Amino acid sequence: MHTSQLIAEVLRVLAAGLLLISFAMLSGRRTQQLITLFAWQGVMLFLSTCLVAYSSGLTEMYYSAALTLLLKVIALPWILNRLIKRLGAQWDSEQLVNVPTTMLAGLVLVIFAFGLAQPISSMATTITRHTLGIALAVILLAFLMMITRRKAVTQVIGFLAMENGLFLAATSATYGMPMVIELGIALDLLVGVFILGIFFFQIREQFDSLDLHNLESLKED
Amino acid sequence: MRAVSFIRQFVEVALAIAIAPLFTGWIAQCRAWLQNRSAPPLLLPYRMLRKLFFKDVALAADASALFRATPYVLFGTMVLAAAIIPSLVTDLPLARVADSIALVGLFATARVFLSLAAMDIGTAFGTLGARREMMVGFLAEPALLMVLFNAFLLYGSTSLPSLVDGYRTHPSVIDPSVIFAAVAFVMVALAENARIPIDNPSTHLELTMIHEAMLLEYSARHLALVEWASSLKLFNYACIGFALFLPWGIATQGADGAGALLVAIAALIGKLVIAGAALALIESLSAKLRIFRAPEYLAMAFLLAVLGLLVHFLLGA
Amino acid sequence: MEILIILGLPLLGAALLALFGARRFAAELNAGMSLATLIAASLLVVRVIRYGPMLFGREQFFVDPFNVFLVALTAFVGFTTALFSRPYMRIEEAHGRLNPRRLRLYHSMYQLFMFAMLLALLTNNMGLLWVAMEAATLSTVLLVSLYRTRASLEAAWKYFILCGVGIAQALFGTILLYFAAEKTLGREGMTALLWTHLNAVKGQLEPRVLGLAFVFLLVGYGTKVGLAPLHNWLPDAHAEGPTPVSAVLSGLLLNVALYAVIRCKVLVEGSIGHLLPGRMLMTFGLLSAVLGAFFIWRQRDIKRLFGYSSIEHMGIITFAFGLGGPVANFAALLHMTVHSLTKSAIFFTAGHASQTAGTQQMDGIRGLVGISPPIGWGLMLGSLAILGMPPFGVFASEFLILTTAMREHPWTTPFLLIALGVAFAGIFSRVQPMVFGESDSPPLPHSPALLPVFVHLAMVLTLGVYMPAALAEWYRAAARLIG
Amino acid sequence: MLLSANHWISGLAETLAVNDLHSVLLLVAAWMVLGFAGFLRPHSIRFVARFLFPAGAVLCLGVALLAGLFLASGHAPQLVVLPLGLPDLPFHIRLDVLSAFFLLLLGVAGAGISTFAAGYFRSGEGTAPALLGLEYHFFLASMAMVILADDAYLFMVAWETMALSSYFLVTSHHRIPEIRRAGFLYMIMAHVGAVCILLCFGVLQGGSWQFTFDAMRGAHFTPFWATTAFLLALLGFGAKAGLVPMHVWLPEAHPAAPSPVSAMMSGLMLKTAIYGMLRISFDLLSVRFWQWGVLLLALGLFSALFGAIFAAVQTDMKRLLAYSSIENVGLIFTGIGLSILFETSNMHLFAALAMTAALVHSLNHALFKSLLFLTTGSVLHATKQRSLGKLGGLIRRMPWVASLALIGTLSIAGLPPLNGFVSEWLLLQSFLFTPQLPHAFLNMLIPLGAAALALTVALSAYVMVKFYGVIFLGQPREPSLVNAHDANWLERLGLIWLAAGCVLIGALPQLAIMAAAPVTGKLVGDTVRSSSTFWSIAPIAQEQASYSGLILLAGILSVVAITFVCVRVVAHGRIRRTAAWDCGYPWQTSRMQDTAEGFGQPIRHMFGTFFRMERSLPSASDTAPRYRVYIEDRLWRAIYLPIARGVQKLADGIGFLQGGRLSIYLLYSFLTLLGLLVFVL
Repeated sequence: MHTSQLIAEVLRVLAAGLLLISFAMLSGRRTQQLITLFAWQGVMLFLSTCLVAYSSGLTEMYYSAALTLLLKVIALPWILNRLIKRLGAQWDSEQLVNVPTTMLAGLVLVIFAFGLAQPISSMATTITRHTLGIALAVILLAFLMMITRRKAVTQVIGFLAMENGLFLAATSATYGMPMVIELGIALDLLVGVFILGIFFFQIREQFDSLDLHNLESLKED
Repeated sequence: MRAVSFIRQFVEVALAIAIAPLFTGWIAQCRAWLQNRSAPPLLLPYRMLRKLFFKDVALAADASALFRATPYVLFGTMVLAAAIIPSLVTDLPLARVADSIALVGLFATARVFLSLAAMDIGTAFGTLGARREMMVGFLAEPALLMVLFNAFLLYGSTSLPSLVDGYRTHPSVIDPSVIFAAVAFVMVALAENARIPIDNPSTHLELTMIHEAMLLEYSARHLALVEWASSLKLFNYACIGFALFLPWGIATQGADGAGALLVAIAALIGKLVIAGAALALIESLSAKLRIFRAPEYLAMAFLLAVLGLLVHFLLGA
Repeated sequence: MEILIILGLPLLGAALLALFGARRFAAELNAGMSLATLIAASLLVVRVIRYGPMLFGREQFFVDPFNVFLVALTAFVGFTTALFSRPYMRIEEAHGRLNPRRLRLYHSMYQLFMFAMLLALLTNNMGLLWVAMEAATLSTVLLVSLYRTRASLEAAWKYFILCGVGIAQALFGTILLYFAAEKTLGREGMTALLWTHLNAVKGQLEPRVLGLAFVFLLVGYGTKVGLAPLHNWLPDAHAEGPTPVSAVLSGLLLNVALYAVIRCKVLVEGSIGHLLPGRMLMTFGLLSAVLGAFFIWRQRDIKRLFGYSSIEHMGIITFAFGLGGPVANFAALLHMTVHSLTKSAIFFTAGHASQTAGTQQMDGIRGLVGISPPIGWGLMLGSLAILGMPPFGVFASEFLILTTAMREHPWTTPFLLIALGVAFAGIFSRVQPMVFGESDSPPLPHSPALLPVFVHLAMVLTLGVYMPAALAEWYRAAARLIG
Repeated sequence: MLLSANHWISGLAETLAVNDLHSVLLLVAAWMVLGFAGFLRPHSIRFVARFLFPAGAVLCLGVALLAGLFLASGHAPQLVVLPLGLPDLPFHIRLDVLSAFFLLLLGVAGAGISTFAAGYFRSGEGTAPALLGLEYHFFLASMAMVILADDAYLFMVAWETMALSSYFLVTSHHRIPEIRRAGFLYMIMAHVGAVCILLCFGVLQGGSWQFTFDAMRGAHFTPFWATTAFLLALLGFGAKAGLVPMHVWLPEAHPAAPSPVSAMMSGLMLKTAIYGMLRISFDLLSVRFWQWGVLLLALGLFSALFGAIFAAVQTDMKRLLAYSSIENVGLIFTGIGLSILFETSNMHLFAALAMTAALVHSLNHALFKSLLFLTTGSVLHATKQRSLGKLGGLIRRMPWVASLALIGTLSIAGLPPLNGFVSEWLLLQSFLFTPQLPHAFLNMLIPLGAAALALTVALSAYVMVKFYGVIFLGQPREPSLVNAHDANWLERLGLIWLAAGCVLIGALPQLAIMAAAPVTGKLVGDTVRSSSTFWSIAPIAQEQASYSGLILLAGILSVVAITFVCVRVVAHGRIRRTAAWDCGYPWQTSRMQDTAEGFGQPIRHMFGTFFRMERSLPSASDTAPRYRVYIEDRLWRAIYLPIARGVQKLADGIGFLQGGRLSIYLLYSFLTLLGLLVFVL
């Protein structure tokens, strides 16, 4: 009733914030800044998950909220920060392919995502249904970001942002996946980041830079 | 098949063998007259053969068996051909053995053997002649086949006796295609028998000759047989021409008795006399072609024959 | 019970090898664990033959005709590859391209990879399937970059990013699936993600959502299948990783990914009808086959060459599944089997060939029959088999696929004809000079033990002229299952 | 008399042939066993060649005997189903008259070839003896299985096994790059052709899993699909038979192989393609259209002329024979085309005549082409020379081979009274009846066809005179030729067997016609009347056309004998051996003889449009003047190079798709995703 409507409003605001942050990442220049934005996305996710848990009264949602807090707000940003400090990569900015066009593309994507999600979310029973479109938009934006970035680290951040979008979808559309799956996903994510860490160092020692244009030797010529 | 028909068969073959050189002699005489030279005696070819038969053979050192066998094969094929062609009678037992296509095949066999023999010694002129002979052959043979095909379309058979019978029984209409066929046939006959304008039987200018070039290494009885065979060949062609285009006088099926045979012989001789004169005339009037022009000449003959076929379809039944 | 053993053994192996992977006996241990897994798998197979399909562990795991033969195949190829890798990796170590630490990593990751794939095959839970696929990716990433050369790092990086992104799409698809399913199945006990349950109610699932889900799942798992144009990681990873890894990637991972796609296809078809998913698969298949063939034409590196040939064949299989119907599905399953057997065998011989020649560049490999007849003939026969020359089994499946295509979608046959012809020309023109002709290097004193190669080829040959009734029965049942 | 003989044979067949098919299968299996037996002593040429190959020859004889008896006995088709193959599609094997005829062909020619091969293979040549034996006998067995197969799968398996084994045989001297190239070209064409045949079966199948030929016979097709199937079959089998323009591999592969293998490929393997064509267009397809006949006729005649012309300008003896194979295949296809024409306009007797011509010519070609290829093998071993420019005069060094080659030469040149003439005679006869076709337009055209046929036949005589004359006659063009040795006894035996076949069919063509009669009866529903007398044939009617090889032969021989005797009686036999006269020209050398190029000159002159020619003429100031001419097939540049270039271009073109940039790859995935989403939206 009243409270639920309020919660729905807040959730929508949070989702909008998430989307906003994705745009910010899309236009963000410095790695450090991107990591911070990623952490903020985590925060948004954490809050929205809590709200969903409260409104739906599902206890396991609290767990996944906690998981989010641990993983996406604290652990991953911390790891990434340590990484880029160790690699001395925190300040290297990169030239995006022409920010305005990227933004325009992002805008189109958002509209597309909403159009796609509209019929589906209309049939959802949860109070959070309208966020599905936003989740899809976040995913696509993250994808776009990965395409436009040239640094290994930033690509990884885009990858993680995509995970965020997925998580939002999971919570918003369907009050979260079963716990086992959540855990599995989280584990995979963690391992993935560790492997990435290993990679960064290997790449670093081989190419002494994280620029991806070093990684363009394997091709059909 | 009765004994009498075998007798006639024998008579025909014997006659062919006998008068073939005479025909050659006659042509030579006509040519001499037309070119107002003093003519050689009519029986010169016989004397020639006799002389050759009693000479010693001078055989190239490494001539192979093929070389020595060839004259006999030539003579054999030509005699057999003479046995198949209805020059006097159509009721020939041997005519069932080979129809006109097989006849063309027989001529081809003779040609191939002669060419191989010419290549056997490995002299420059021999191989040259062999090549030219085969070249003339592979253009003349299809033309001849087309002529026969034409005749088949008219009378529905490839065996010459039935052709003659068919012609005699049919009301003798002149199908327009026959004219084309006849011209083509004459051209082929000239080419195949080494006459002007393709070849000159009486030349020995090596670079231009075809037939003679192949015989260079032959001597004595071998040469005699080859010469005899070639005059038989000429005779055979003449008889094919008669059977196809002017079969009057030939004793047909059922027309038995010595009378018909005598008539046939008389008719044959008459036709030969005329044909010989005509041939001599043609040879005297036309000049020999360069060897490179020969394909065009033969292609012309070939086209005429095919044209005859088409004409038959366009105008004829 | 078998399930626990089958899944436990590789896990145990991974743990043990993580400890002892650097010892002398590590390779034997690796092979031993694989053998044990194979035995367990065959026990399971026997049991399935006897009692038919079954569910385990609170329905989280299940065995049906579709996955049981893939389990057997995976265990078998895993074992033979372990056998092959024993001498091969020794030689690599002797050549100084690897050190014991890397070997430890290799061995434990190998077992982990086997575990992930068996899990993906055996689980009944679409979410778990996703987790397993991701795990398979993560475990192979480090294997691809085992040599730590620039090229191998680059390949591994691309592999990781592309497949990671892809798999993320797959996750979104899974979520959508769950989203659609929970309305009919409810949230209790995770039944909403169990394939068997979904399969039971697929008729009632929301078509729109499933259509959307299928797109994401197809793009996600399709990336791992190597469907063009999502295939770009595949040739690099195959060329730069160690040969045993290339063998299992081509022989097993692609199959498992395709298996995931097909599982999803079954559900989606049930909800939105045959047309849409079938057409999508056919289009992807044709595109991959043709593109793969033309890429084959331009290769110089032997392992890259056969990597592209894997793309081509995966395309053909996908196309066949897209055709649908008993014959085409049968052919596709058969093709999956023979392709993984043949392709792994080829990679074994290719590995030895490039080891003896000291290069992976095909211009550097000449006259193998002269150098070592087993390698030469192995490569020649393997290539002929993969090119669809009878009496090898690949021909059997291509025969069925082509004839069915001609009957049902004649317009596709020109593309198939082009793909097969170009691929044939491309591969054969490369293999012939490698096998035949003069070689400047002297004959090997003793040729390497190529038992796995010839065992594989013998099996493929047998499948071409005679198929055991039980196997045929599985194929048929699986084909029915897929519809 | 003939009929009584026929009765006697059929009676024998009744008693002997309980079930021919089982025995045939046993023999085929025995071939495979022989193939593997070689590995008992892998490196002993004496064991493999001198023991296994003759055994294989005996098996060939057995196959021929059984097939012949089956044809004579007029049994109903026999069927066997082996528990092999695909689960729902076990191997179906069927022996009917068509298969029997081609088995007969296979056995008869195969026996000769295997006997020759036993003497031919030397140690230390090409692949190891055991491997050679394996490939050789599998080649034989697979050809037999192609002929016996009764379902699409077994057919394709046997077909490709045939291609594979022959490929390995062709490349047995794989260290020579040209041979590898030839093998590659052969393999490509074979594979593409096979895929076409496969697709043809895909059209023909009676339903899902209905791949047995019986199911196909039952199925019905719209004209469009029937024509599609026919065209696919034509592509596939034409590629194997070397029909222009799918012929390019043939003149490369046949010469590259060891001579017995060339003989098998030209003599036998091409015939399996003919068999396939007949099987599909007359047996499996229930409907035919006259346009097919016209197509086959046109292609066949063109191939025949093309082959003859190219054979005439070759300077390599085996390439020459390969092109002549193209010519003969063209003639056979001409016969099939005519037969379809007649059959579709309900003139079954003439259809039977045309098909008889095609079948008999297949048999003849198997005999004389194998014979000639084998003789080239002996020449090759004796002289190590394949180029006509380096041979000559061998009739004095190798009389056996020369005299047997002469028989082959005369037969292939289509000269009476040998067998080549018979089939060409039949073909011409069937051409003679085309005017009775109901299509006025065709009536105009087909005489041109007949003309082309006549030209081809005559041209083949030219070719063969060149072949025989340059190799065996004249003076040796290389000093090394003087110590050329004749074939050994096994080789002679094989050659004699084949030559005897040529003479026999030439003298008694009705034997071959009798063998073909049941086939035509089954395929076009009528049979050629073999005439009342046993010594002559009159396929349509006595007064229309008749031919008797026997009497012709006897006649020629007797007249020759009589003449000889007369000449000896009348004259004398004195002979004086001297130097060749040659118009008294003194210094003759062997270089003055006409060369192979010289023989090609008139053809190059007349048919210049067919070739791409590159000539290097000596200039007046050349110290070592030399005349070179290089002939190339226009079709190669017109069709095949463009295809190859196109594929290359495309392959180069798509390279950019994989430029190595990860972002681009991601973009691909992204766009794919969006595209599909739009698609489902």
